[in-house]
Amino acid sequence: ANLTQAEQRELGNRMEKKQMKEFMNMYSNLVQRCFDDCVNGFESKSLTSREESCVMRCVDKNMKGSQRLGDRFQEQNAAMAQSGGLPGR
Amino acid sequence: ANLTQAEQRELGNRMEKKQMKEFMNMYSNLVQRCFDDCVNGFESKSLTSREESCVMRCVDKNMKGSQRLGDRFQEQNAAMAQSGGLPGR
Amino acid sequence: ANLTQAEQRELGNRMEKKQMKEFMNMYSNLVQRCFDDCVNGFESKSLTSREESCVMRCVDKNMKGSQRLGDRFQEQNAAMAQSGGLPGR
Amino acid sequence: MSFLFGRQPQMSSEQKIAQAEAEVDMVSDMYTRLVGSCSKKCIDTSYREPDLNKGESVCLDRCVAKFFEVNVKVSEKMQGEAQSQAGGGAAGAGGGRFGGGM
Amino acid sequence: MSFLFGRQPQMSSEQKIAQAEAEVDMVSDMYTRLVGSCSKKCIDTSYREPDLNKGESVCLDRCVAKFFEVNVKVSEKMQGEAQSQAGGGAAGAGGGRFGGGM
Amino acid sequence: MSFLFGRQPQMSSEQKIAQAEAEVDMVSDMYTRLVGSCSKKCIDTSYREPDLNKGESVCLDRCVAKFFEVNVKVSEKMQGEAQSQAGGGAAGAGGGRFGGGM
Repeated sequence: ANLTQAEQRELGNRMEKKQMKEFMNMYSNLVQRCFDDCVNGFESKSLTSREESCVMRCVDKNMKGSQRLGDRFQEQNAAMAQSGGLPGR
Repeated sequence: ANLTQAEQRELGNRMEKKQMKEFMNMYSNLVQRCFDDCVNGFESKSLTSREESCVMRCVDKNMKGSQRLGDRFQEQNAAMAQSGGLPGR
Repeated sequence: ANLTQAEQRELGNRMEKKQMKEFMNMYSNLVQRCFDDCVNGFESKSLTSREESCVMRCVDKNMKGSQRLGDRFQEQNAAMAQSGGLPGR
Repeated sequence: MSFLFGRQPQMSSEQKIAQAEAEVDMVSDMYTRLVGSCSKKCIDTSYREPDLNKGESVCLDRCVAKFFEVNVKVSEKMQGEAQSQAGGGAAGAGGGRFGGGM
Repeated sequence: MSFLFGRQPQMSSEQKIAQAEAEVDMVSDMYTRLVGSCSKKCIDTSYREPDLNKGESVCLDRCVAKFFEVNVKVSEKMQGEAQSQAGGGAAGAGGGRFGGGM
Repeated sequence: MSFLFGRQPQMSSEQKIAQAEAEVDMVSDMYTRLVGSCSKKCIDTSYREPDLNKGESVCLDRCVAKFFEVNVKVSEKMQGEAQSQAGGGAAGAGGGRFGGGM
């Protein structure tokens, strides 16, 4: 996109903030998802051991899932970039 | 809201960015919605012809739907503005 | 987090905007939630009296719910802060 | 929703712009939610045809009207409560129009 | 979640403010999600009465407690993994309090 | 999606940065949606094991491929319509890559 060095630097600064935000969003998503999927009884105010281990496996599995999805996403993106089809760049 | 010309201009600049963002959001919504509604088998890594035509009709129908909703939304908004009821403006 | 007075002031300014945004978000959430939960027939273009009273109770109940959740949230947050466990602060 | 945007007598230029911006954000947020809710309630997800059929079209129209009505009700209710908490006074029906008088 | 907000020794004024802002955003995002999840799990959507009944109230209270507990678990787990990836060291239990010490 | 980001001949520095930013936002929004949709479609929520099993892994891989394909279709369709509205001309297939060439 033909940015000058100074523009690149400014963009980099803004990206840093965004990455932080995205990481936080990913984290909150994970908390909410595992809470929603694993916690369904409210007879007590503490997690049952069953709920707790569900949460642990949920975090594990979903982190591996996001990792895998991220890898595939980048591959596809790179493949698309190679095959061209994006005029004017 | 009694903005001066300079204020109007500044607001206009910010609105431009927002419109871009909204359009992008509308676009992503459409992709996700039609993906969620039409793609449900993962026996292959390519869309089946059935899925593909579902996606096409989904895009068509939802774009017409948003168009219609947008038209009605503006009419209602205008009607409300006419009937007053908004003190202090 | 060791902010100077000037920094505190700047942070305060930004918080004001955020609070406005959050309140608006809470409001829209409430409208959408009560609409989704209470309005399910489209034989007429006006709310039926049944739908209307459902909306009213929905607003009441959910506002009380958020209030209660907010109170508990703050208590938990305070309790966690007391029990320490947050190094480097 | 005018209770959300009561105009203060003396606002700085930046504050006035920020407020106008907030009103636009509110309208656009409401519109996004309305599209989400009404599409879900009215559009058949089997997508047998690319066009809206009569039933879907009518449903969408009524859905917008009802969504506005719900907005008015919620707005009035919250305004009423804000006022009764503030000890009455300062009337203002409010109404449920989305967005400002720009 | 303190692993999210490890304080660097030398931060500019803008960085310090941005970090404080990010912490507030995190708390408010978590609160929004908690309201969404707990309302859904605990509040009966037939809305027969305008008040929370006993069951709903108790459910909401416990829901908050459990949501915090899940947050602590996830936070500890991710911190553990971040540390084992970084080759151990730099202890810090973290805990699941939402938000900073402002 | 290049129709979203057609480059104007003369852009100010701020505009160029803002556009690059918008492209990054678009990619990251799409990625977030893809994670949401594909996790929901492929991951069994009973969480009996902490690892992805074979079926889940294959499902996730294919899900990404199909999500991209849908994106390409939607992009082409909207581009086609934008062009037919603009009276033809100004070719450009576009394709569905998420994000710019940075």
